[in-house]
Amino acid sequence: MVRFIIIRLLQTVVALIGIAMLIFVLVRVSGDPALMLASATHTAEDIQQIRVNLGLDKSIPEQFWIFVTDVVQGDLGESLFKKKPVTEMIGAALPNSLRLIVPSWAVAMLGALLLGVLGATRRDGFLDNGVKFIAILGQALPGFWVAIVAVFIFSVTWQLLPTSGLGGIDHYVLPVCTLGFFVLPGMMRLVRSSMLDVLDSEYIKLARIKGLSERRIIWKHALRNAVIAPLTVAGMLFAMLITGAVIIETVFSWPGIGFIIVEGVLARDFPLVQAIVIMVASFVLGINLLVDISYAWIDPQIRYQRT
Amino acid sequence: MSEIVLKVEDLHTSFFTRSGEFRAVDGVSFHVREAETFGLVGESACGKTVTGLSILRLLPEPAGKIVSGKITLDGTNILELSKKEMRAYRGAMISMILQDPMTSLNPVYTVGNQIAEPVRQHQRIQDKNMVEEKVISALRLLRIPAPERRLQDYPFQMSGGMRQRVVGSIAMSCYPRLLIADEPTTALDATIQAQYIALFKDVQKETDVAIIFITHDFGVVANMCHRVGVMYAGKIVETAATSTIFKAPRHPYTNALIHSVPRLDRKDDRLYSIEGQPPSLLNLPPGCRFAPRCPDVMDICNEQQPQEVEISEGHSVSCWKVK
Amino acid sequence: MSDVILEGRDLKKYYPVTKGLLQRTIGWVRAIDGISFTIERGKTLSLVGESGAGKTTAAKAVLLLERLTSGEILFEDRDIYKFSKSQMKAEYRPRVQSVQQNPWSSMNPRMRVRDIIAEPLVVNTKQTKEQIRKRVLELLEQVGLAPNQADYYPHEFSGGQRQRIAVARALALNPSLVVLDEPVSALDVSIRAQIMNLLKDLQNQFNLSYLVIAHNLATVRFMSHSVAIMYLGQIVEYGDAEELFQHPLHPYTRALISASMLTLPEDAEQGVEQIILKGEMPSPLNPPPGCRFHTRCSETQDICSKEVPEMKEYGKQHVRCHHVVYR
Amino acid sequence: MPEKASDSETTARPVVSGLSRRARIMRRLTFIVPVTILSLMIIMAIFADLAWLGLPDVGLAPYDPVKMSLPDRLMPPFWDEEGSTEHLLGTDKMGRDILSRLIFGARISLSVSLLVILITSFVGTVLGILGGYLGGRTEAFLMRITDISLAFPPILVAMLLAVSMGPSFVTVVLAISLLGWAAYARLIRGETLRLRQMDFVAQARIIGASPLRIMLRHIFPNVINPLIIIMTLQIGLLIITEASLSFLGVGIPPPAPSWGNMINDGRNLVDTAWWISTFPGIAIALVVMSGNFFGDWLRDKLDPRLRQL
Repeated sequence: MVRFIIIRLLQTVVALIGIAMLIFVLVRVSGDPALMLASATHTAEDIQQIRVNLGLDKSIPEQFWIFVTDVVQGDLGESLFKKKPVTEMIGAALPNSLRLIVPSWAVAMLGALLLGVLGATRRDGFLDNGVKFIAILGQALPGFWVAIVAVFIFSVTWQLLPTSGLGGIDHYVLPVCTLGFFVLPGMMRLVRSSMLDVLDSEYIKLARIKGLSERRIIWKHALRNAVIAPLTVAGMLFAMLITGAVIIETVFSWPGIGFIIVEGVLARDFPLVQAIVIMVASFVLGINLLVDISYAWIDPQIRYQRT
Repeated sequence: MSEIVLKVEDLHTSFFTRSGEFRAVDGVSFHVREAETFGLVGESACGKTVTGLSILRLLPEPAGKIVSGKITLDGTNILELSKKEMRAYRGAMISMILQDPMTSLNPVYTVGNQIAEPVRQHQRIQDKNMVEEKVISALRLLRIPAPERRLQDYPFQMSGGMRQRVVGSIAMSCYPRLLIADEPTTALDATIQAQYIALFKDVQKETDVAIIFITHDFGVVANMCHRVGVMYAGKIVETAATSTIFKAPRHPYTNALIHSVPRLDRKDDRLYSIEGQPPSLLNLPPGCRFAPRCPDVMDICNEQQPQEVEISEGHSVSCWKVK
Repeated sequence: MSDVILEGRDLKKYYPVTKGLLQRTIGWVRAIDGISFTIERGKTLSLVGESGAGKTTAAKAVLLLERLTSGEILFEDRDIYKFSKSQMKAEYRPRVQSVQQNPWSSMNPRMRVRDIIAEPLVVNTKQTKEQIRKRVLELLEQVGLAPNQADYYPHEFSGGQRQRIAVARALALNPSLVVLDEPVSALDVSIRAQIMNLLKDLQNQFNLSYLVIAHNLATVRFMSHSVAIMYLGQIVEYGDAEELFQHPLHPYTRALISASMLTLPEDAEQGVEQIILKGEMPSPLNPPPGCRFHTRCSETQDICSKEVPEMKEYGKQHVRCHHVVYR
Repeated sequence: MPEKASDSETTARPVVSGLSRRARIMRRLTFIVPVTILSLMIIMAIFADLAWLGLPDVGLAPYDPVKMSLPDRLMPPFWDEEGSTEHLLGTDKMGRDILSRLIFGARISLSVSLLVILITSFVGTVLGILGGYLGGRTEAFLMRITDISLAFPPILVAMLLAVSMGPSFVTVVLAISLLGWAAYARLIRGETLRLRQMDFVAQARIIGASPLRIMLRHIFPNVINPLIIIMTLQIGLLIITEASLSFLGVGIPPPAPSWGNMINDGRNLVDTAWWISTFPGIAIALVVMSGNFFGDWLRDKLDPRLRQL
C-alpha cells in the first residue's frame, strides 16, 4: 500500500511538471503576452519595458527555467493590476471558495447517493420518475441561468434571501444550493445506473437466497459495490465543482477564486490567471491521487494486490 | 421410503416481455424426498433454472411470474406465503447454490461475514462467539481446510473450487430442508468437480437435505442423482430412477441426449445426432414440442400434446409412442 | 517429406512476475515448461488438462499468438522461428488455421457471413471477387449451410450454425493443420454431436491434421489419434489414444479418467469407486519440487518430492512418473 | 478451460419490461419531440439568413441580430400590454430584437458544438483505439493524460486562452476541444480493450490480418455505436459549456448573439426585463434536453449496455 502511494505520488509530480510545461507552451504559442497587455497608448519602449519585466526578452529555455523555479518556490508572479503577489490574492480568496464548495459538495453527494439509491430500488416508481425528472432538468438547465432565476425569485421577488456577497448563514443558502444542483444530477444518474447494475449481479441474487431483508441487501451488499463506479469519476466531479464555482461566484459576487479569475480575465491579468490555473491543476492531481487511494480502500482486491 | 420434502404440481412460469409471453416452465410436476437428489437435466433455455428460481420465488421482477401451480414444502404451499414469511423460508428452509463461484460472492466482504449473515438472520443469534462457531462449523461441513483462518479472507483470495465450497457453506449454514444446486460444478475443473460431488454426497448423508440438482451434464447426473427429470422446452418429458434413464430411456429425446454424448469407456466412430434446434418459447409447436426434431414422429405428435404416462413404478414418460 | 506435419520441441513459455517501483522480476510463471509433441498428417493430437495446465498457451504458440521463451516449432521439418517475415506470411500462417471455443465471440458482429469466410482469402491471396464468391459458397456447402445464408449476420445463427461458419472460415485457405480450441464445449449437448461428426468427416475428406485443446475426456477419445495429458505446464503422459484410455499409466491420467467416468448408483454399490484427488493444482508460479503432481498423488513415495521424473517410453506411451507399473 | 453452461447466454434474460400502452406512447414521444426540436434548431441555424447564398436580407430572422435601435429598447414580448408584434419576443437594452438574436444564436451554438464534436471525436477515437489495442506504456501514458484532462475544468483552459489569445470563436472551439477528446478516448479505449479480448480479433490475427486492418475492420466498426451515442449526448453539454463561457465573457465576444451572451445581457435586469434572460435560457434547456433524450433513446436502441454514459 505504501509502495503504491509512493508510485502514485511520483507520477503526480511528473504530471505536475508536464502540466506546467503545457501551460508555459500554450501561453507562448498562442500570443505575445506583452502585446496583449499593451493598449493603444503604449509606445514601443513601454512594450519593451513590459517584456523585460515579464522576462520575455530572455531565451525560451531560460524563460522556462525561471518559470519552473519560481513555481516550485511558490512564486507565481505579481498581479498586473492589483500590483500584489498573486499568491496573496489567492490566499485571500481560497477560503471563501472552499466555504462554498465544501458544503455544496456534501449536499450534492449525500443527495445523489440517497436519491440515486432510492431511484434504483424503486425502479420506474413514483420516486424514480421524480429522480429521473430532476436529473433531466438539472442537466438541461444552464447553472448560471438557474442561479439568476433563483436570485430573481427568492431575493428580488420574495426578498427572502440576500442577492450577493458574503455574510451570515442566509448568504450561503442560494449559492450552496445552486452549486450543489450543478453537480447533483450527473452524480445521481451515475449512482442510479451503477446501483441497477449491482442489483443485477449474482451476489445480490445469493443475498436474496439467504433470505436477507431488502434493506440489508441494498445498504449493505449493494451500496458499497455501487459507489465504486461513481468514485472513478470523482475527478470529473471536481472539474464540475470548479466550473460551477466560477459561475456561481460570479453571479453572487462571492469573493472567491472564481470571482477573481473572472475579474483577472476581463482585465487581462495574465499572471493571475496563469497562477490560478496552475493551482487548480495541482488540486486536480491531488484529487486524482486521493481517488486512487480511496479506491484501494473500498475495493479489497486492489488493496491486497498492491501491498 | 423417507418423507417427501418438496412437491411441485403443474407449475407454470412465464416471462411477459415486449415480444410476448415466454412460457419458460409449462406444467412441471415432480417431488423430492428427504436425503434424496433429484436431477433436472436439459439443454439451455429448457426451463430448468427458472423452475429452481420459482421454488425460491425469486424470479426477475417484473417480467417473471408464476402463473399457476402448487409448490408444497413439508406440507405448506409456499406460493401462499406472504413476502415476509417467504423470506424467512429462504436461506433457512430452502437454499440455493449458483453456477459461477467467481461472481456469486460479494467481492467487498470477507467470507466469514457472508456466512454469518444467514445465521444471524434466521437463527437470531447475536453473540459474536456463537456466530463464529456456527460459521466455522458450516465451513467444516464443506471440508474447508483450516476454517478458523479462512474467516478473514476475501473471496478473491480463494480458488474457484474453494469459493464454490464457501457458497455451499452459506447455503448449508442453517441446515435447510431443501437445497437447489444450479450447475454448481459446471465452472469447475474435472478433478475439482469430482471432489465437489463426493463432498456433497457426504453433506447429504450428514444432514439428510433434499437436493434438486440442475445440470446439462449426464455424467454429473449419473454420479450424483437418485432420480432424474429430463426437461425439454419447458416440460419434463421423462422422469425415472437414474439407472433406468441410462439403461432404458423411453422418450426419444432422452435417448438422443444419452447417445449423442461420446463414451469414455469405448471408441465410437460416429455419434448419434439429432438435427435442428429446440423451439422458440414464444412460438411453440401445437403438438409435442419435440416433434419437429423427433426421429420417430407420427401424425398425432404434430397435433396434440402427449399426456404423462406412468409406465412402471416411478417411471413416467410424455410421448405418444409410449402406451 | 515425413508424415509429421508439426513438431514441438521442448517448448517453454515463462511470464515474468514483477514487483515494486522498478518492476523488478521476482519470479516466473511457467505456463508451459518443456513440452514436446508431434502431429502427424491427417491425424489428431489432443492436449488435455485442467485450467492452468498450459494447453491454451501451447495452442497460442502454434498459432503465433504468443512468442515462446524457448523451444522449436518445426513445420514440415523446418523451424518456423527461422522463417523470414514473408516466408511466415506465405508458408506458415495460411496453412495453420483455427476454430475457437466460443462461437458467440469468434465472429465480428458487424460482418456478413460471406465476408467473414472470405477474409482469409482477401488477406492472403490475390483472387478475384468472383473466385472468392465461388469459394465461399463451396465452403458453406461443405460445412452443411445453405448458400443463401451467406448474406446474414452472425447473430442470426444459433451456436451450432456459427461453429459451422467458423469451420468454413478455418478451411478457406486449404490449411494443413487446424487448431481446435475446445470446439464443442460452448454448445448444447445435442448440437455437439453434429459438430464433432462434421469435424471428423472433413478430416477424412481433406486429410487434415487437428490439434485439439480440450478438457472433456470423452470428446477427446472420440476425436483423437494421440493424446497428451498436461499437468502444471508439463506433459505427464503422451501416446496413442486407445492405449492411453485403456491402460492409463500416470496416476493423474487415471484420476482424470475416473473423474469423467459415468458411475451409475449401482456401479457405486458394486464397489466401483471414483478416484478423488485431494487438494487443487498448485500455482505455476511456484511449482512443487520433484514430480509436480506429488502433492496430490495417492501413490507418492519419497523420491517423488525430491527428483524430477524423466519422460520414459513404455510401448506406445511416454510417461513422466517414478513408479510406472507397465503390464 | 471449464465449459460454460450456455443457459445464461441464450435464455434468459428476456427484456424485463411489462410495458403498458401509456409507457409505450411516452417512449415514442421521447423520441419524436426531441428530434423535432433538434431539427427546428438546425433549420433555424441554416436559414437564419441566406448570406451564404448571397442573400443577406432573406431569412427566418426578422431583424439584423446586432442592429441597435435605442428607441425600441426594453420592449416586452407581444402578449404584454406594452409589447408589440413588431418584436414578438421583445428587445434588449440596446433595442435589439430578441427573436432574431435567438435564431442567430442557434447558428453559433450549433457550429461550435459540431466543430468541437468533429475534432474531439476524431482525436479521441484514434487515441482510444491506438491506446487500447497497442497497450503497454503507450496506453498507461495515454490513460494518465486522459484522467487528468477529464478532471480539469475546461472553463479554466478557456480563460487561459482567452487571456493569451483574446476571446473569439476559434478560442472557444480550441479551448473546449483541448480537453474534450478525453471523454471519447476513455470510452473508446474501454471498448477497444473489451473487443481486443474477443476471439474474433485473435482469429483475425490467425488468418494474418495486419494490426491496421484489425483496428479498421474489426475494432472501429464495433465502436461506432457507443461513439454515436456519446456524440449525441455531448451536444447538450457543449451548448451549456459554450453558453457558460460566453456568460463569463470568455466565449464568443459580444455583440455576437450567443445565447450565453444574451443571458448575461439580461442578468442585471431580471426584475425589470425578465424576457431578455428567460428566452435564451428556455432555448438552451429545450435543446439540451432534446439532445439528452435523443442520446438516451439512441443508446437504448443501439447499445443498452452503456447505461452509465
